[in-house]
Amino acid sequence: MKSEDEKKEAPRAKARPSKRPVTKKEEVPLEPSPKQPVLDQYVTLIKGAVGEQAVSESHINREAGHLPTIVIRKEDWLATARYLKRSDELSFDYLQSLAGVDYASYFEVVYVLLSMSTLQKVMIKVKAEREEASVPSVSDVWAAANWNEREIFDLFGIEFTDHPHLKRILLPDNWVGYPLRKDYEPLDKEV
Amino acid sequence: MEMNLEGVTPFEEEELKRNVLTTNLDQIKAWTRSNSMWPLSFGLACCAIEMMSTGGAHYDFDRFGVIFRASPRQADVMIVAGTVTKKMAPLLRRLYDQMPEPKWVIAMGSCATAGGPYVKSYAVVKGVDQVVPVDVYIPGCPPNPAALIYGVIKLQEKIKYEAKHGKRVFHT
Amino acid sequence: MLRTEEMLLNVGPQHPSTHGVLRLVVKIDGERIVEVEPVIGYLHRGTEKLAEDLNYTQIIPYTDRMDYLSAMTNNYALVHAVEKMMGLEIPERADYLRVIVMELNRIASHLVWMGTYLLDIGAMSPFLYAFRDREQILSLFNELCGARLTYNYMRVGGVKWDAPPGWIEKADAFVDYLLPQMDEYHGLITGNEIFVRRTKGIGIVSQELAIQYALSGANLRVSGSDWDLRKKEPYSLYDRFQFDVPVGKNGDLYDKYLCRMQEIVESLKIVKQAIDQFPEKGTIMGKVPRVLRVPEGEIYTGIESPRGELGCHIVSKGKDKPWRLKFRRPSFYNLQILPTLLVGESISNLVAILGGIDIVLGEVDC
Amino acid sequence: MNPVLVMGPILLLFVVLGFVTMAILFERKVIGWIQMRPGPNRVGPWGILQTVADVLKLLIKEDIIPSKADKPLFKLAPAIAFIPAFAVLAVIPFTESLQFSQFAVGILYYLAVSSITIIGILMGGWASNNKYALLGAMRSAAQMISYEIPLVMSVVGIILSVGSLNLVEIVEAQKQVWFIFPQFLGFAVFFIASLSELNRTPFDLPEAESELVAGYHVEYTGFRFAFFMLSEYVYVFAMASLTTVLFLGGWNAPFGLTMIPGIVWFVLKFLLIVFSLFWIRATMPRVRVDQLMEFAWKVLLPVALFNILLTAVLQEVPYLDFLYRL
Repeated sequence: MKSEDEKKEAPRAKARPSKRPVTKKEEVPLEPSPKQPVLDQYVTLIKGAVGEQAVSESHINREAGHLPTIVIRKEDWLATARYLKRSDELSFDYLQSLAGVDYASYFEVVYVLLSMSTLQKVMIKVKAEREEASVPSVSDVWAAANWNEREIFDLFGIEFTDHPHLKRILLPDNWVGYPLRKDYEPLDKEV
Repeated sequence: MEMNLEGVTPFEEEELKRNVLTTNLDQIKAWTRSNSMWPLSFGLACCAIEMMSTGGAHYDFDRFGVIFRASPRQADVMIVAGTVTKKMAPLLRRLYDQMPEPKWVIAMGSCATAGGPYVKSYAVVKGVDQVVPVDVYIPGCPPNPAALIYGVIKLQEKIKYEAKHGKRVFHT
Repeated sequence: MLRTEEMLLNVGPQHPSTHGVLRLVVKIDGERIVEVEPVIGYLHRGTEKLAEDLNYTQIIPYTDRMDYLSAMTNNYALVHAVEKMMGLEIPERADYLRVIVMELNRIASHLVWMGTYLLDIGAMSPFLYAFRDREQILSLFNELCGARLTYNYMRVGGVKWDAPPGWIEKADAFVDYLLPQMDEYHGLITGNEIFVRRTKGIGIVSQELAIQYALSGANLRVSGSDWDLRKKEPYSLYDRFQFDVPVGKNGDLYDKYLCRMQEIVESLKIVKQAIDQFPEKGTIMGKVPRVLRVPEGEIYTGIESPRGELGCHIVSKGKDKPWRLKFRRPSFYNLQILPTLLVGESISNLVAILGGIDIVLGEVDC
Repeated sequence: MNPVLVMGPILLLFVVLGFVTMAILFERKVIGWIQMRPGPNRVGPWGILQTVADVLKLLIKEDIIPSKADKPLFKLAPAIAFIPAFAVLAVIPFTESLQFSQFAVGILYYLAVSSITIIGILMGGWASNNKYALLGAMRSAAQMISYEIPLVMSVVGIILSVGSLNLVEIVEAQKQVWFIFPQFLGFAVFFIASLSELNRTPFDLPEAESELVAGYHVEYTGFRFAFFMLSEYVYVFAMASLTTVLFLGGWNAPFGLTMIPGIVWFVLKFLLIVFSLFWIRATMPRVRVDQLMEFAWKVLLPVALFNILLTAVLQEVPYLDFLYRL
């Protein structure tokens, strides 16, 4: 288990822009974060419940107070979501935040889940490709996700499959284009 | 009420002199209209909160005979307080059309005047005068309640000025 | 049986008691509501798109205009997220000023809620009394940062203006004035028989439903769970003050009213303690580089705004402009539960329940 | 036709119109005073001309009739709402000499004519083809009908003790003791029911600003709206004067101070009732529709019936009968 995380740790460090090689050296003896065992426990539980291939990546987000972050594959995100909510030792029943991010080459939907009983937090990311992006909707798992998914669809154009009422929520219905995309061209440039 | 005095024959001149009373009648009409301005409570954003505190005890709009009416049918002036978005513009136009005729519009705050801080935004109409003819612009983001009262008094003066001189104050 | 048809009523964007431009498409049968579909977005100004090409100091005025009833907590949400990402240290005096100013803003926001809520239920006078007390808070803010509503007061690493001499004493005098004033409000409203009959046992939210819809703030605490971010995830100096979190038992509108009035008293306690521990000297701005280069990474932090948990989700690529800035807006979440609450209610209850959720449309549409 | 018969009503019309302008201003001043703000004081000296400006502005406003509205009904509704409000004043005795008709069935006439206004409001609400107006009209119809009955029942106690429906005799009977003391239950029910007849807070459901935007007169502009407002305040005049006549002893001076003329006493009591109407409007919240109905049928009506029973029983009791057999 340890080596696998080291391998994961390394590629993430390399992804950092190389123009600051100087800082990279002292950063290597990074002491493992206190939440590392918690992250490992989540990863093993999810893999056990849903399937080996569900978790594609997991790391500790140090700036956000050592928040364990897990990237889940799009195909079995719905099953993972149900498991996260219904399993008793995890029981993430409070969807704290749901955000869409456009990384220019791919979309990412970020869920921050909180468990009211164990007061544990986890950040789940689901990647979706750029053209006709689609992510399974979790509005029947957490009712709070309903409007948020509609907002992400409205501003990013990410389709949420079998969402009960997927329609534009903030922009007028006859609006063309998805404003929060990086390549969005407004019709009236500062008219 | 446009009265161009050049093409008036001497006979009509006499006529005009005799009905001096009508001009005072205009002034009486202007006096009534300016002293009982019933705004349509059309609060959109932060300026609406300042409009509410103008109606509050400290600044008290009621001194000027201003009662907030909820229905456009009974309103004389529409105070557009806040950012007018593209989704809201057609509704604003419909409300303006529902108001009975001697009606005025006060664009309160820099958002209503010309888009304000959201001038670069994709969803905002840059200035309410693209939708309805505006009589008084009140700068500020949000304008102080005293500024709103000053704007209403300016509108009152405008109504009286238009009645006294027959010429319309600049109005596209 | 007499064939009755349902009527589609538009509680339109321009309506005295929708607290802004919210449109409810209501299907009613006589006076009973069959189904409600809220239509929002009439105030969507695209703040998140604008934020992507502004640096962090320039975004702060936009956060004021999101939840214009408590602009200080909005400023703090953004500034707190950036400071946590950069691991900055805030000088003591600045942090105390921030807590005092945020709690005063919470009181002002609850006073506005109470005033407009009573106006929806039909009583005209409490609105005027609430705005009279709020004017005093606004004049305090006017003296501190020059604005009544949109303060633009906090900066990354500290605050912009130091408290002018005598300001702390004035804030102290205001706290001593408002505490006994709350009894007058209770005398005016709480005992009123008609108000109690209009609000007790209406719009009940069970704890399970509240968590399911991720409500936050008074809406969640009314149904029994004591989730208050100032206690559960203490930020700034909140772990130094003793205050308790009012929790409601049966989640109806009357409990929401009592909870928010008690929250005003709790905030007064916090301001009192903060003023007593206020450091005399001290800088108000930490060591912050000229150009704020936030290190690459992602963060989500939530703070307790008067309406609930106000979160700020920043994705940064190491430049001084955020790659993506998303606000978790409590009113957006709280409004989501309205259709389920309103089924079977009457029009008068629609107005009362909508007022009870305490939404601000600038925050819902962001 | 002797001139008094003709000039009297016209003079009364001007007195009532004068009262209405002053009442609207008085109400805004009283509510302003309760809410710690000055109220209109900019228009005339101390704001006296404020209502004149309001009414005049409404008269010269554009008169919009919605295209899909039912035009004849739309035009007729304000008239039908206003006429009974003014016709009702014929029967109110202001002093011994100053009265217009010696109706034998004064109270019955008053209550019968005053319920015609409901038809006007219903027509107004229905004709303006607006959902809010329809809701407001339905509510006001239900409210006024269900409060008519306690209103009538509460007055039966007085009729029992006086033995006649004539308002002048009722006032004469209150020489020693006013009816407010022996008939206090009747007074309470009457006052609450009159509040609801006038559509005033806490029963102002038909034109509840916060719920129905402006109730049944949503679509009315200009002088038609002025008519509705006028009829509302003329009713305040009529209801307050009826309460004075029935329960506060019309022009009878309290404790025998008869050197001050009767009309002064009448006006003082009348203003006391008007002030309390405005005072209640500034402080009370609004009742919900079903609570309103329930309150009328389950509380006011039984209390009124009990009051009648009480009056009938106490008339027989030897010591108390001087109170109840006037």
